[in-house]
Amino acid sequence: MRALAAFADWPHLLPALFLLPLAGAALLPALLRTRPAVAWASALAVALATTMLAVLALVRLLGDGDYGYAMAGWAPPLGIELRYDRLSAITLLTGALVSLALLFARREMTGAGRRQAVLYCSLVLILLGGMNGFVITADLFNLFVFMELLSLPAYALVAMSPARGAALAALKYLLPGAVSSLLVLFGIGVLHALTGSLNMADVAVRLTPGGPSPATVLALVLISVGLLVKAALFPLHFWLPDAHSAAPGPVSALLSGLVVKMGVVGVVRMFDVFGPALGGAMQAFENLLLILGVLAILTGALAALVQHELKRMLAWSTVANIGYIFVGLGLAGSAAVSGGIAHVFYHGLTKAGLFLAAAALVERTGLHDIDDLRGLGHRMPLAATALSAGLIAVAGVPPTAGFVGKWQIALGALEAGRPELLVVVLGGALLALAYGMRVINALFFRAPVSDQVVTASEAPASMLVPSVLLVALALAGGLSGARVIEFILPFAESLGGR
Amino acid sequence: MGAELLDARPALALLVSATGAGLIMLIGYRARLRAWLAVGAAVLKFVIVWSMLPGVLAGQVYGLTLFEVLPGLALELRVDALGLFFALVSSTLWIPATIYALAYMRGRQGQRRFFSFFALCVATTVGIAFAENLLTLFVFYELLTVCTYPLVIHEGGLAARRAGRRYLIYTLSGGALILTGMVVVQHLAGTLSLSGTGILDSIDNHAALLAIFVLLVAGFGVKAAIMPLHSWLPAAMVAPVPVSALLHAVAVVKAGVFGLMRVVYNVFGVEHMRVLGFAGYLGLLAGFTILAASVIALRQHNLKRLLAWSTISQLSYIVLAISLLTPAATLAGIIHLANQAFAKITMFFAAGAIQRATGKTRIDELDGIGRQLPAVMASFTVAGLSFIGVPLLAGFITKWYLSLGALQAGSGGYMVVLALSGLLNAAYWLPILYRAWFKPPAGVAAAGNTSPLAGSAALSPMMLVPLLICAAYVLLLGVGAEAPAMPFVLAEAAVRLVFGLPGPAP
Amino acid sequence: MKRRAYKLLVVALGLALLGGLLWLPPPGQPGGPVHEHVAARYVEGGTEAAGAPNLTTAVLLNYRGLDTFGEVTVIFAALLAALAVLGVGAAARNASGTGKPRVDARLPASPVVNFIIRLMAPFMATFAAFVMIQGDVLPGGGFQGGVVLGAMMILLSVAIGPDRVSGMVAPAPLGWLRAIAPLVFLVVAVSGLALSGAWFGLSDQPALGHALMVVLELAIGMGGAAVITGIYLSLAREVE
Amino acid sequence: MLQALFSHIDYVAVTVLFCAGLYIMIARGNLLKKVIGLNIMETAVFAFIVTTGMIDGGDPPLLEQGLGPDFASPLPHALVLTGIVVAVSVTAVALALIVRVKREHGTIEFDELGEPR
Repeated sequence: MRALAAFADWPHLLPALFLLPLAGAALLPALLRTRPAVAWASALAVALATTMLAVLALVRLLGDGDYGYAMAGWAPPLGIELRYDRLSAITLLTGALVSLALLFARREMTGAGRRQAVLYCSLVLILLGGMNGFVITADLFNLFVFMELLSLPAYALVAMSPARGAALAALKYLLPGAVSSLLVLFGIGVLHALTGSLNMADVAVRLTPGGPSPATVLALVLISVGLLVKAALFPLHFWLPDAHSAAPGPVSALLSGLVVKMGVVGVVRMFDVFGPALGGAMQAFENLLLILGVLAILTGALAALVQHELKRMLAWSTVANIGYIFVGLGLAGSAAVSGGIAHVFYHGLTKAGLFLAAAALVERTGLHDIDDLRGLGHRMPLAATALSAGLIAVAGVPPTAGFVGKWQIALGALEAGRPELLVVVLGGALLALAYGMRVINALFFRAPVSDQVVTASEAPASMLVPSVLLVALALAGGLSGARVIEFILPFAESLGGR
Repeated sequence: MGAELLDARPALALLVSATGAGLIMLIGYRARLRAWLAVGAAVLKFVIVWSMLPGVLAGQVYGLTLFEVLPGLALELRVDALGLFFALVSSTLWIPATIYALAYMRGRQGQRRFFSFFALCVATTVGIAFAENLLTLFVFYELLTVCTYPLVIHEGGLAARRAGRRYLIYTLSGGALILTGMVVVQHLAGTLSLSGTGILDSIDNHAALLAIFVLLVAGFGVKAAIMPLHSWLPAAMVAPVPVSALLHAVAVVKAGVFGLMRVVYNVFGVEHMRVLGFAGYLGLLAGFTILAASVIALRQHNLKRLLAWSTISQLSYIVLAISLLTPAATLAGIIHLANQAFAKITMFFAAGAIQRATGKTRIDELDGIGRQLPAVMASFTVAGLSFIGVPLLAGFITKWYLSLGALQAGSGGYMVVLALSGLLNAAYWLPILYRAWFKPPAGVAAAGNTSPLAGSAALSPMMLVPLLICAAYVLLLGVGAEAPAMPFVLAEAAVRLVFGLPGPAP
Repeated sequence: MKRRAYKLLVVALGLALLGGLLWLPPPGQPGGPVHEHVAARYVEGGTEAAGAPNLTTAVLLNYRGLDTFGEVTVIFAALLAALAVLGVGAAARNASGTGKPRVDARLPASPVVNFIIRLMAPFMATFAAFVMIQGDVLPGGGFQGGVVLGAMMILLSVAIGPDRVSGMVAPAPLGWLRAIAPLVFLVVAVSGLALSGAWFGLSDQPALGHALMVVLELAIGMGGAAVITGIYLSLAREVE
Repeated sequence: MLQALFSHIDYVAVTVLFCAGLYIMIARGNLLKKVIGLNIMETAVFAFIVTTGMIDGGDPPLLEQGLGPDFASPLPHALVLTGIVVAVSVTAVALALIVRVKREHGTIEFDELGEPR
């Protein structure tokens, strides 16, 4: 551990979190254009190395608290500043999930998708670099650049599945995405006009004397609407079901597990920027997030209940879980906020495992419909068990991963004196259990109806290892809930200059 | 009260049957291996649980923290008198149940899955018994639902699936209610621990306390089959007999009632309950359920459905005992956990044996069954009489202390309810016994085998022996209640714990 | 009917937007926060600190080098995305052989158009070079030059056909050419560690810093041109 | 009110342009027109960012010719340059997707696309 800590003290560690994947992405098409297998292997190596860097960054945080880095040596507000705080620990999740998604895609990369392998790996690495950069930057415009850097490959990766509707789903994802990025840029422009600076902390300080002036409120509205489209919070979630179900297996795991969470991280950053200046108006914003979160839970859970396709059901489940996160953030108590942020980590883990397991089933049999997948549990026991365990984890049955966040949010609701929210938070969990059991019932306790199921064979190791590993982490994740919540609490308490 | 001793045995008891279940699922392909694994796990668990009896009787408490799930909330095991009693009952009953199931399921399909979930169920039951806080109890409570679901729909087919769906809807909704109640308790009391006698004493917010009570009682009431939350139980009769035996006597319904005990005794605490006065309504509901279930039982034709309705009424005896909040009633409630378990499992084994030997499942077909299956019917009779409350049998002990408790609580009216229920019990058990013993078997000439033992010869000893053991236990519980090694002594220790009485039982 | 609802919605949003914007300091006035705060300090250090007389280029390459690196990677990602998205269909289509023969997307270029394009091409190339190199003194810069060069290539592909234009550079070096902008930026970023002790740090001595800037400008220009042309060609070849 | 409107005339123009782009994006069914609408909106935002940095009669931020007291702030220009590149990239991917939608669905009218599967 000491050696690790020594290496973690290398002052220039932070930018490497996004420079390494982006360098990998730039080199892959140049070096390995004709050798897809090597390209896949090196992309996986880069992703794993980035995860290791994330571990080192976390070790340094545990050592001496939040720390920053001035790019090009220019101190803020002149230059761009990076800041690694407790929320940035999500870089651990991004590195790990991207590596597992790449591992999952091995068969595709060396099989039918060989021609696209190099492009696929580069785009996935750019996605990873963009996400890592987005999470650790403390500069508003840099946040916009990294947001584009992670959104662009996401649009393309959705369209990389040969399925007929994939391109249209990607376009339905791109157009609202582009408008939302534009709104964020517009908001940043307004903030720049008001304060002359782009560094988040500096902007927050210079905004405060102005108080809740209409211009500041306009900036908040523009930026938050943009970020909420990226986070797919109800009613700005309409693009998600198509995009997440049409995308290839590993990509939908990354989209639901991580990319959607970037919008959440963005909104959390905005709490610190606008918190001190808006004060009272911020309360109204939090209430709005709360109400939208509640509506998201209900629409997501109910829609998931009636879906016929497995991946579309999981996509709607993401809409519901994003609702949980924003209910946590909206309640603004330290318990609720820590629950919301813990749910960002835990849901990312669980939903990625779920989508990978679902992809293993769907891609092996070519069937999308839950009723067609009946009886598959006996033919593909490991993948089906991973999917079932994941469904139980996402529903939040204690002590699985989903439970930690929901419990803290429920407690937060009581602390905020809003017991009626309990019905929504725990009712949503019950609904999640309902649509989960529907799939488990179909997989294990119903006779097969389609012949692809009868002839199906267990998924290859490269698909099984990531899904089983993630679902196991999700089930066990709940057991480490205390440490994760204690890790997040200081960040939750200091949010929004409370 | 002995110091809290850190001991691995509670977790070991849990692990034994969990690993047993795992092994059966992985390598339990051959029947012989499966049998050895199942019975081995059962006996091993029995030994571990019983090894803790002397310690607990001496006031020792065994505890073990597994995982810190949330700040201030951990998956924790703690063996106290009440917990050990429930674990004792289920682990003792699990051995005959396993042996009986091995014989009953011979030749049926899906045995590997059946026996692994069968073992898992009792592992979770012991988990519920040893839970130190409401969260651990809830975790195992939900796991129990997930494990029993495949058993309930084991037969496959539409009826099984519909019963399974209804079972899930009821139990999972119950679970959601409990979870809600738990959050409110954590919010108000700051802890969910069940080690003390009441963690809500310092709370005076009446509305919240009522909400907690209603939520937790309704949540646990689903599995305790209190009306109107009972209708999943008769529907679950579609499951194979060993599962019904497991469901009714050992695991599921007992988990519900045990949960109620934990709520009333450890979450609220007896004094606080008396002050709040909610328990009275629970008593009324229990009384109503006792009578209504018995009346419905009168009109049942299928033997297993009759047993189901009888269970619903018997469970409410325990709920009534809980609601009276007096030492004698509590003792009656705890001891009835065992009495009802042994009597009901005997009856289920008998019903299974009759169905297996003669294919009969309806009551009006049981003419002269006594002569055909004398041993089976003898034990059925013992159990029946015990339910009616004939002295020297287990049922009588419960009724005795329950009436004593009712008097102590000053609500003598329940004496009437008990008497009425005794009559009703007689009304639906005696005709069966009369029909079995005193009526000539229908078409005996056609059957041709008039020798008394012919019928029971068709039954393998592996079904008969557990049947007789349980019937003997019903007798033993009735006669030798005061004997040292009997569960009665443990029940008294539990009562002393609940009421904080230092001396021997009342 | 739907159109009218949209009109109302857009007008309402516009008024709300304007309502907020009016509270901003009036544009064009010297005293605003935009001018006093950060902008003023760019000038303090003079050319030494900025490394380039053209302050915009100084901001782009020196003060906020990371943004420009991000931007260059985004346009590179766009090229990869276009190839990936179109590649998926093409692979299937070529493999199945059902695709119609590759129709040359060139407009039926009349001789007049061809002549004008051929005439302008060298001038456009020279102007692009000028903009790239003079980027740090006069208004201009790497990317602007790159775009002009890209435009020239696109016009050329109209005149002489996309296949001949894409044939100009062999596939192997093309991979490097397209990625030259992010790669050179990374090299400068790493060298920044050695020269000035921070990622993307252009060195403390003005001369070396200035040289690095020119290298960056050229790399961005060439890379930008290659990427723009690449995107156009991938689209042009696909349209039946 | 009118005086404020007049002094912020640049922002009024930006808002009008932005709303025009937004309307085209929402109302028009043709995917290409939607992308064009998107580009108009982007232009409006870039115009806005640049005007915030301008000073009437100020010098361009070039140190070579010596700088007067009032000069345009270089920061917005740098931001807009990056913004334009980002806008180009998104438009490129959008066009590539439209080509593929045309190939797979035969049409790029949003209403006729209906359910893709």
